[in-house]
Amino acid sequence: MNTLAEQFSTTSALSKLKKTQALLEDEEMSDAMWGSQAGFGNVAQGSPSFAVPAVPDPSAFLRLHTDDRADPNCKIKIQHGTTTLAFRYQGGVIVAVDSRATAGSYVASGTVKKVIEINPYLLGTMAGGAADCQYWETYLGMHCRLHELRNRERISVSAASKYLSNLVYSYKGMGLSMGTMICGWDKTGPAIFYVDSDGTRLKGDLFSVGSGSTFAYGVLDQGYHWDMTDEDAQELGRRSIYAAGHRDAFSGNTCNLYHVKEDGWRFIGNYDLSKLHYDGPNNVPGAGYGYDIRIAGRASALQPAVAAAA
Amino acid sequence: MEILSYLNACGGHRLLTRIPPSFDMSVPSVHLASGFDFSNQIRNNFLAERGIPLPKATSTGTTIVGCLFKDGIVLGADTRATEGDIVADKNCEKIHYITENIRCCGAGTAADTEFTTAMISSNMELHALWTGRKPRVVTAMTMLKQTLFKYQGQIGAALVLGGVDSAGPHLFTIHPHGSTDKLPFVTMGSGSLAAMAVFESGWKPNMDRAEALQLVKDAIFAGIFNDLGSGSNVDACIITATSTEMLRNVEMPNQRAEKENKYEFKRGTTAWKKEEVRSLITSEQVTLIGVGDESMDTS
Amino acid sequence: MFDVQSVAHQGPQSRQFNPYTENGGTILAIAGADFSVIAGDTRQSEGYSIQTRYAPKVFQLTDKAVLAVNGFSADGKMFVKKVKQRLEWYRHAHAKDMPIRSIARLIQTMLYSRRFFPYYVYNILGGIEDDGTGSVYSFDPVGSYEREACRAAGAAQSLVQPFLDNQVYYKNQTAGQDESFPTHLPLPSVLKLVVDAFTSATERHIEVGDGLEIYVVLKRDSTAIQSMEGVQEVTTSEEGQRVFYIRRELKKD
Amino acid sequence: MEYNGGSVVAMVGKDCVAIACDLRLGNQALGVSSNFPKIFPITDRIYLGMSGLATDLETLRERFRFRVNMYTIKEEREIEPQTFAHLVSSTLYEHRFGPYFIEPVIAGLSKTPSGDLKPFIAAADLIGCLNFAKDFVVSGTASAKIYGLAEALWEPDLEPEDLFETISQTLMNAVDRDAFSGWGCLVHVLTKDKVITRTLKSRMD
Amino acid sequence: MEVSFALTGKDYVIVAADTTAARSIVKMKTDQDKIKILSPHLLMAYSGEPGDTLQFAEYVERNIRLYQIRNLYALSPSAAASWIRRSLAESLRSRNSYAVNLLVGGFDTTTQEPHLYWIDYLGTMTEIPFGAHGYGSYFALSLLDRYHDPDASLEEGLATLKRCIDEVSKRLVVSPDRYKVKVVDKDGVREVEL
Amino acid sequence: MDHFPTNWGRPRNDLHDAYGTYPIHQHPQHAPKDAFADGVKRTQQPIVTGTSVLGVVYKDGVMLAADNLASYGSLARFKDVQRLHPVGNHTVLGVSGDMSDYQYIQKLLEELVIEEFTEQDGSILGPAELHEYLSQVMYARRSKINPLWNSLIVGGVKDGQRFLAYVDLLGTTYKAPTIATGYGAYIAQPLLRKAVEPYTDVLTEEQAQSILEECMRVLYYRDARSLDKFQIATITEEGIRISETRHLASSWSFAEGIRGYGAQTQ
Repeated sequence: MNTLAEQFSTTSALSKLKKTQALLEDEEMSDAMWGSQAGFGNVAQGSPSFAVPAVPDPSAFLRLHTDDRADPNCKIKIQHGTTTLAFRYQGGVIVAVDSRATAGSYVASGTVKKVIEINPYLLGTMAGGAADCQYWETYLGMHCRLHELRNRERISVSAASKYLSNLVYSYKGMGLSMGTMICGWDKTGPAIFYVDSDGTRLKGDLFSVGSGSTFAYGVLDQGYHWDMTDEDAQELGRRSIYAAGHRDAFSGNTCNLYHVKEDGWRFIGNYDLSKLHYDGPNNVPGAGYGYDIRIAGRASALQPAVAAAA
Repeated sequence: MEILSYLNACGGHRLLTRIPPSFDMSVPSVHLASGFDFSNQIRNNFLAERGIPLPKATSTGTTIVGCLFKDGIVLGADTRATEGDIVADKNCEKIHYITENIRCCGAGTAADTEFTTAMISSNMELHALWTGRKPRVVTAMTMLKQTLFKYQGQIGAALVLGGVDSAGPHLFTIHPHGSTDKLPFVTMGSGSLAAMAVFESGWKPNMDRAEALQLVKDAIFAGIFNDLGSGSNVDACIITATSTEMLRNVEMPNQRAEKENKYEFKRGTTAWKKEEVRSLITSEQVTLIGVGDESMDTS
Repeated sequence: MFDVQSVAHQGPQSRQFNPYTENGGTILAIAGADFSVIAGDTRQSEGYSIQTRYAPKVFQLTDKAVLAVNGFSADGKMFVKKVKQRLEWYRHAHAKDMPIRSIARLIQTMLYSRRFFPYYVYNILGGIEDDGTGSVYSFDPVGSYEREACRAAGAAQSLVQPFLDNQVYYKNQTAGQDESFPTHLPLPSVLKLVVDAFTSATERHIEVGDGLEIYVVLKRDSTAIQSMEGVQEVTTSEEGQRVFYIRRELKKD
Repeated sequence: MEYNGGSVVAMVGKDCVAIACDLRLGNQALGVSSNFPKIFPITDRIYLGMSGLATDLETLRERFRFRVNMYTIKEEREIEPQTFAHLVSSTLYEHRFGPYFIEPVIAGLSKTPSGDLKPFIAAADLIGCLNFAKDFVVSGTASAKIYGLAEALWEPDLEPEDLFETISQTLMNAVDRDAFSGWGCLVHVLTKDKVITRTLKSRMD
Repeated sequence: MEVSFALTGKDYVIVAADTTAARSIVKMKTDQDKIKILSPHLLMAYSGEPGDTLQFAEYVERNIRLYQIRNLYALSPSAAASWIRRSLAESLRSRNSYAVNLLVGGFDTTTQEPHLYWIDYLGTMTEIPFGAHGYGSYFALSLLDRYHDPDASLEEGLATLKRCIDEVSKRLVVSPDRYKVKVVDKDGVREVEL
Repeated sequence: MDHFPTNWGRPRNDLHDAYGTYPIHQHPQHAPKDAFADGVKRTQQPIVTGTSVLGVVYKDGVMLAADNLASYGSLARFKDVQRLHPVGNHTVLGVSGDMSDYQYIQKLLEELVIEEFTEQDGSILGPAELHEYLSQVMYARRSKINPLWNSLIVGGVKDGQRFLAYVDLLGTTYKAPTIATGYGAYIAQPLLRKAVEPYTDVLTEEQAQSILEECMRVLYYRDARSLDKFQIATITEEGIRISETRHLASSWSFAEGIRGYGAQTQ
């Protein structure tokens, strides 16, 4: 891994930029396009490099053309928006995410898979630029596998997240947008690491990331205990994603729920938030999470009889 | 509000609408200073600072044209109104009534063309009543250019004005800033170049009615099929010394093709939570008092 | 005059050469049980001008994969060319066509390699998977992708996509008692939906029109396409996937 | 328009009209209230829907109520949909240079000289450019989506119950693709003798 | 960072607001009362641009009092909220607008119903069962969706409020440490200690 | 990256720090400025320009037309410039836009043709190949943010195939039976579409010529950067003919009856 460390020791975006600009001349064979190149390329080339526009300030260029928040008329709309959460408890790790991707105000997709299955013991979540997360976490998966082949043991969650963090940090300031939780089970037990494109990497018990994260926190914090049962933990994850999907315009559609245990992760299910609202996870009409469903028949008026009297 | 008081001082330039005159009485004077109301402007600037930009108004991308012929003039227009890339109205009317012998085609901000021409139409009527004469095209032209000049291009109306009066046929274009032009054939709007090309190659003096109408149709077609801001149907208006013919949808080359499916949903497809029915029939139940025993029981 | 937002952007960038433009048009793809339909209109425009009434947006990559591209046409054409080149290499190395799910991943990495100078293209890939099912993959300009059953992209995506949600996925429809909605529509119904989606989009979106090109990729033993008029067969591969081509006129205004 | 979100659509049927809106009041991405109807009865046979900035919606609602009441008092008759549409249009155009951020949609049944009731719909942009369509009118953040759906789904001469299905399906599927509209839908169907109002069971995310 | 919450329950409305008066990065005061009692059954929590808040609250207070003096009865909560909204919307059209966010809670003595109105600085108004202003709303609203009960007793209501306050102090970067809580019900307005 | 809930994931504009994430009173002066960035000058705008070029497909081949003017801003600077450039024996290139970039393209093509000639491999560059080459050049230059500021029309006939296509500074390409660049796209294209599009297989050379001449006349009437001197290039199976400069007859007599621009009558 020494060569790796060396590769990612340069942190300046500017030096990166110069390197990539030099490569632009030959972007025909940009090694960001990994995969079988039929003898024309190789997987293990180290960090990929990217074409960068020949302008004085490439990140401003990128912002000008792709930031639909600053300019709703920008043409290249990169998909955004999300609520993801993960927490550790006595029974492992629960990972729950929504499935909406928005481009501007348009709901570009309601079926996004925001949990990236890196390998049978590692999950990555996806918030921010969808492509950034998909690409880098797939890339991480490749390198986790290489690690296994080199070292004859599974990569630790900590190492995997550090690797990802180093990767994206080397592009800091160039417009990547990624907030992910690397969740898994290794020798030390269950672990969650939060990694984002600013280069932050945090170890913790409970994180929520994305535009709806605050809403998820609201429900999650109130229901969270270390000693929860598996059912309660799964319910909490679902319910928190529902809460965020409900309040946040950029989150919603369905909830994907994963449970990580010692023997790896397990997909629990995909829940339509609309169903959760009206019928709850067990499909019982009237047992939904929705506020109006939950309080049906209750009112704050002192005398509901007033109406009847009038 | 200096602008407002300026407007008030100008008097007489109040924008009238097509609402019947009786409507005006329904509004107490405190509420309707004449002219535009600028009271939201400060707020909107404030909103813009907070990142809430002004939404887009409907504009008519538009091809509008007019040309002179032997006996008078022909005006033409397409019928598409757009809001950005979206067609807001597929068959709108862009040839506006000014007087019986004068019509005006409008391009630009749709509301502006609508209200400006309506106001001038009204003022022309008043003018005709006041002078007791048949209104003249130059009068309308002068009124329009003065109005538009006063607003310094803020009113986004680009107009083609045409008519026949005692001095013969007249054709003008009026630009949003208030400049005017007098030519034997004119075009305006986003399709103006396409339409102008047709005129430049096809127009000749002293055409007869059929030739002129065909030329105008061709000019509008050039706009409809080559300019994305213009589309749908062709409206035309032929004004001569003796008659005014409004040919609404004289050509309809863009009829929607039959749909492959009929999309009718089975009743009950949509799930709903709550229903209220408000009956508009006043039902009266007459209860005769002191006649039958039954009515006594219920009371 | 109304565009307050643009004021904020008059930085030094805005004076510079803008390497992008928008060429209009719309594409869509629907996957069925054993087929996939990929369609696009043929108008290429810039601003309010129609550049040409016939510029294909849908390209056949292999005997079982068809790619539709939309956005900035120069980027799109270049991108298709590069994808075809990579597929050609693959064919030389492996003596077979790349499977469609691999093409999808290939497209992702190719798009992402331009993360900082994106291709302004929205891609939809349709075809037949190795297991014989129809599939549709949709991409954003920098390469995020997913497999779906139907997807519209381009200028009129927001007009077409909700219609497909309603008619393909039966969203917001409740089935009557002892009824259920089919999970996969038959090919003739899909083709009708595609045509209606485009004629409707043509009515309301100024950049959509002129012509409609539909490619149908069909599993070998499927008989779905029989008795369709105006259908032209393009290829029959050794494995037997068949590709058909249908062309319709759209309004030209 | 996207600050508070919201969308309205109106459609013509056979001797009936329908008008529907979503129920979301947002503060950009944050949903504030899921019970914020944007359609108000003006008379028994005119319903006005407005989408746009919620504060202007309230202000204009008060304003129109005032003006319509004054009209009714002075004229001693109910305002007709056509007239009301022009009232809306001119009120908005008065504010040409400082507009209300509102796009109104009007649905009603107007009286013909013979005493019959004829469906009437109209929409205006924020400075009052009227659009009298024969089929449907839309406004709001999901307008493009509604246009697409309505253009495909709308059929002429629908009976009230069928019109209800069509307008409901149109609105629900459109707002599901719009981040700033949704959170419940409300539909009014106006017929000769009654007004049917239904709250739809729609997605709440 | 200012935070205010309000929720309705069985026959009451609880309104809570933080007590911090801050100027830039400095806390000037930590026991400021930001809830005005407008009439015997009406109260209003305000937050927003310093200066505007107090000025506007006092303006409202005086006018509602004036109404009561003139008419011998107080405005109903819905009427008061409408009037407040209108004042705010009109001020927005002047050169110096009030940038104030409000939660107006009241008990309608005629119908015996509690009402809560959410009003923002643009003059947007909506009636809601619970609401919040400030960054706290990003955390509290989902929590209230989950735990709020319109039928709850006052104790239960206060417990729900406590959850909100706890959540905000747990998650919000610069969270206020003290809150003032007032309740309005059929007996009028009173302050409660949490 | 912006972490505020509603903006989550958007690139943060580091020039202002909305949430005070830097714990210092003054935010760092951002974006290390490359002092030499301004020193690198490229053609960021066209200087000496040519206006519209028109192209049509007709029965026997392809015909292109362009006037002889190169303008310097609003100045009619060079009045005898040929903007139709033959390449090999099958292709003519019509160029509008920056004239210096045009000369650079001429140089490129000359090298290309010589190279091809020296190969002597029996294959000859046709219009389709040239168009492909030019679109690659244009696209590559736009990708370097250093475009060749031109719109090009490539027309030609080879092996019985008529070819007419367009490429511009962004690398945008398309084929069509009629193509016009510059103002021609707005003014001449509608006329060409109507007169040519349905009749590409029946139009004779004379007809095509008269259509182009009519369009050039309309352009001369309406395009302020145009000239009444123009050339026509005819490409058929036989080869290329580029005409001598022709003069457009124009008539302005309709103006005689007009007085003023408004109410004037005298």
